[in-house]
Amino acid sequence: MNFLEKLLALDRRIIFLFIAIAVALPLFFTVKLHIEVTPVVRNLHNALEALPPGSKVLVSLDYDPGSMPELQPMAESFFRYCFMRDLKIIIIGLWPNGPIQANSALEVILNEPDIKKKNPKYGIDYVNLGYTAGNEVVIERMGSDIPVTFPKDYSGSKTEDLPLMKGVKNFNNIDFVYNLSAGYPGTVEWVLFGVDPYKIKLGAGNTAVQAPQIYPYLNSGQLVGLLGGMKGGAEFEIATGHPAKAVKFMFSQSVSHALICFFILIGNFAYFATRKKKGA
Amino acid sequence: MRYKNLNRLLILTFFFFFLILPLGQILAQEDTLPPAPPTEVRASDTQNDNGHSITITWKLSGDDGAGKKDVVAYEILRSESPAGEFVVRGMVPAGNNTYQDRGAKEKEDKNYFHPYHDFYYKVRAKTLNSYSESGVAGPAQAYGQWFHLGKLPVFVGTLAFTIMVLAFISLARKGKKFYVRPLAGIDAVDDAIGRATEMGRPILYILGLGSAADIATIASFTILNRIAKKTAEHKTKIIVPCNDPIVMSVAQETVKAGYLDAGRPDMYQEENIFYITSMQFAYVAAVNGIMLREKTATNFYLGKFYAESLILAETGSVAGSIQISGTDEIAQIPFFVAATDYTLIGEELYAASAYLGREPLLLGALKAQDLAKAIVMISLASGAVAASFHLDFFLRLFTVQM
Amino acid sequence: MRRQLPILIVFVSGVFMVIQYFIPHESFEFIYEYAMDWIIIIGIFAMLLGLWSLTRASVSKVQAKAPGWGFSVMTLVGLATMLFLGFYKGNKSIAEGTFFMDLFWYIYTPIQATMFSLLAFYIASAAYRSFRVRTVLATILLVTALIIMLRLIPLGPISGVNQWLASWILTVPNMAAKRAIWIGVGLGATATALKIIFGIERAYMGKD
Amino acid sequence: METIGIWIAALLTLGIFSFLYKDNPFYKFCESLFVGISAGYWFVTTFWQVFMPKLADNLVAGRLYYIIGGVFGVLMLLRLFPKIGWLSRWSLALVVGTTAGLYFTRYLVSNGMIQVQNTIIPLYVKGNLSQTIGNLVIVIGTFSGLIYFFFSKEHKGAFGGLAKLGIWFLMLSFGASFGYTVMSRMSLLIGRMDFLLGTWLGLIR
Repeated sequence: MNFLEKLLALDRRIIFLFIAIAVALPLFFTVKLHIEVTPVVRNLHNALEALPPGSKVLVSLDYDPGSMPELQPMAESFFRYCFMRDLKIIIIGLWPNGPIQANSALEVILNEPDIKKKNPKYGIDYVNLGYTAGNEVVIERMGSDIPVTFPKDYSGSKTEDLPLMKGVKNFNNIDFVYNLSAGYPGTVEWVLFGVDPYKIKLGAGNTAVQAPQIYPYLNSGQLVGLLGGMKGGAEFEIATGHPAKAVKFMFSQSVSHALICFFILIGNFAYFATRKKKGA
Repeated sequence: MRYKNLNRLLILTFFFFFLILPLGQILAQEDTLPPAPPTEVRASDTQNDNGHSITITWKLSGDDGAGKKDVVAYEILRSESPAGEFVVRGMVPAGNNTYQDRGAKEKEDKNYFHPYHDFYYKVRAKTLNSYSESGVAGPAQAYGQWFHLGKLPVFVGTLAFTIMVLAFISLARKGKKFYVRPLAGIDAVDDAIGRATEMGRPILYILGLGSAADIATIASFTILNRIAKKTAEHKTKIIVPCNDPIVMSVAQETVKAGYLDAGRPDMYQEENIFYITSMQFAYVAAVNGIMLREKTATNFYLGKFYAESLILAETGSVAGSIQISGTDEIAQIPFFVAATDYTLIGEELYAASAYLGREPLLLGALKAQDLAKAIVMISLASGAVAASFHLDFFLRLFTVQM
Repeated sequence: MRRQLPILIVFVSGVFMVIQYFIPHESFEFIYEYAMDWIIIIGIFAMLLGLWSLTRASVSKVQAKAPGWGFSVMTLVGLATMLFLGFYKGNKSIAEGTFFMDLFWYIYTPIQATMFSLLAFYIASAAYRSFRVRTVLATILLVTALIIMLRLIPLGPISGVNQWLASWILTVPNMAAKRAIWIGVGLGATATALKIIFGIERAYMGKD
Repeated sequence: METIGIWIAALLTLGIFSFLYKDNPFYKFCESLFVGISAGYWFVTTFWQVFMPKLADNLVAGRLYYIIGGVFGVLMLLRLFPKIGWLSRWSLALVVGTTAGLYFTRYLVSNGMIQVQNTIIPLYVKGNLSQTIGNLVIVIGTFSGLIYFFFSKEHKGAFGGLAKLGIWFLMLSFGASFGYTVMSRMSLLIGRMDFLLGTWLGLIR
């Protein structure tokens, strides 16, 4: 068996090894990768920039640990942005794990030096109202009464007693809704049961697999903007001027994508070369 | 010096109280003036609903969308008598002229909406710091409908399709022979079973992650039944690890029936059709192990598949198995196409049961599908042409209002 | 009784579900909601069948000292531990911070995430193995996959064109093909559902 | 607890990765533990989160209709006794019949009518060349794709040509989905690598 034939029947473990290296090695470097901010992300950022400080932003985290690599950086960058802009954060989850994901993102963000200087306070600058069962029905009920839908916050205090929740009755008192979604219930439900009946302003971050199904809502204007997968997350970090995890991870993405393309090309090269030989 | 300053202060105070303040108030009064009220308020039962909602419509206030007295929102108020106390039921942003006053259908719910009961409504146009109210509309009653008119196209479609299926099936019963074109994945099934027999190795059949009620899983049961019959004839072992207890129960029945059809009920071994766990990746981890340890010669993946499709297909290819796959889960078809030997794409999975059994009744239903497809294609093509000339007849045929 | 009654139940419940779709009235809504809950309840009872099957298979492997029986012991230990921890303190057993949840976070979640991440390796090896310009179809598959993947790699001046092409492929021809599959699946699934309701497709019922 | 937890998680992660080299006892250990834990977790959570609220709570509240569900559930369990096992078919029939009826309209509407509705688009958009081309491609692609799924006629002649065009469209779509999914799969691996190299070993931050 000559080299080309070996290449053609390459042991997949060699490919596995290269993939592992291509993903792991870039994590050690910080490279200024050129990432262009696409219009859908730009639109989301612009809509957020238009909110005056003190605006109340509802964040619904609808995912579980399975989608953490894609959505956790989006949660972190969004919280960072809100704290820097003095936007008030109200966290909920339509998935049982959502509020837990929020807490671990907050833990990271609240320890960043810039945010520490701002010193955001629980109950005044941000609240976590926890999870309520009921999927899209929860959204519907929030349209009429948020404190009734979420009577207690994550740690068990009464929602009405939280200073931030003073005067927050329903969606009319919410200036923006941001949804991180990995499936059902998620962005589709927020559009159908939140945007359509209550005219809320909605921006979303989705897993890459999920994102194409959400695009129609962007074109129709029901959705302000969308972060699609890790790349969307990275674009948002660039747009807000604070490159973080997603941008860093994008280097791994680029290298591993390039590696796969390279493998496909040499595979085809070997295929052609051996075929020619056989023909001769 | 001090007096001078005092003087200035007095003059300023004078100006403030007697000039600026009144002027400000005059200017501000523009804002506190009430806007023009909404007119032509109507309340009536919401159509096509369960009977716990009333729809209110109105003509927008003259100050909606322009001027200093700009309306920001409309509040909808309800009362049980025209002169009684009106309670706010909801609010919509300016520019909207309808509202559905909805409530729960459960009597014990505190938001219960009483059907067959007179209600009166008012609409209030609100500016930032003032409002004006419309006249009273009503009485209106909420009641449920017995047919959803918006779903009429679906109803017609349901009837038409059911008639087509039944008609073709009765033609098949009468003995009419139907032609169906060959399908590569189906032709491969026999070879794949034969290969396992030659090698003396088992066949692995995966029904996917669907529940026993998923249509794709049910289609897969029928295929499993045919394949089980063939394996019984060939005396080849078939392993069916399941991810749902009900699916496991049904799979046991199905395989048993296949062995019965082949006349070999004695060879049926229930312990080869077993349950592992319902959690996606734990199930996959175990199936991976089975493939490598049992050295299965042929793997079938037919049913509902999610992200695990590629893990299964690649592990199977490491083990050197022949693999035949099929799913209606659109996102997973590409991975099956890339990593398995034959793939039944979408509808082909449903057709497969008819192909394998060659049962006339099932083939009849397949013909009905084709007829429906032809109708869809014709409507699609003519609809697109018509739409180019701004005619929406065909579009309306397919438009469903929820 | 053994064969006819189940077929009748399928027919009645199937026809009811089709009809209720067209009837908004609350009386049908109530029955619909009950029926959906019954289905869920049946599923929960069936879980015991699953646990029984898993336990029986593992125990018989251990008893027979079949190859790898030690691993079946691990399965049984894992199962028993979770069942014990999940019930011994009543409904507080699965609150955040319990040992039950610790096992979920430190054993279940990492294994799950790692199994899922194997896809990164497999997607690469599948691409290498099957994306060859053998046939026209394989070539189309390969070229589009390459175009889409290249959008994540900075290519200088080509990047702009490639971005545009990638998004055009995703939104236009890709959409067209998906619609064809969707419509086909729709017809196939509705026809199968009809065959089930009318008792023509009944392999799933088994035989006596 | 957290440190021990992270170590256990890291070792299990490596155990699963070892399968990529070949099947081995370390993987088998992780696999069998995973199966046991997951089956237990699933049973316990379903019991507390679904069974109690759906059946027990409703019965306690006096909603006796739920007894019917319970009875069908018990019938399902009779499978364990071969002599009366056939009674479980009643429950099965209820499950299959109900969902078949449910899926019938669901597939007809969302897979059939809505998709057709979305595809009935003008073939010519005045003054907008790119949309005209786009619409044309969508209609032709959907149409020829459906030809491919036609079972009654052999793919020959002009019909075969259209079917071939249809399968080209399908392949293009598969290639696109494949390429598109690479990013999210890589994200998953990045997540695990970040855990191993960062959270566990502390090599990157």
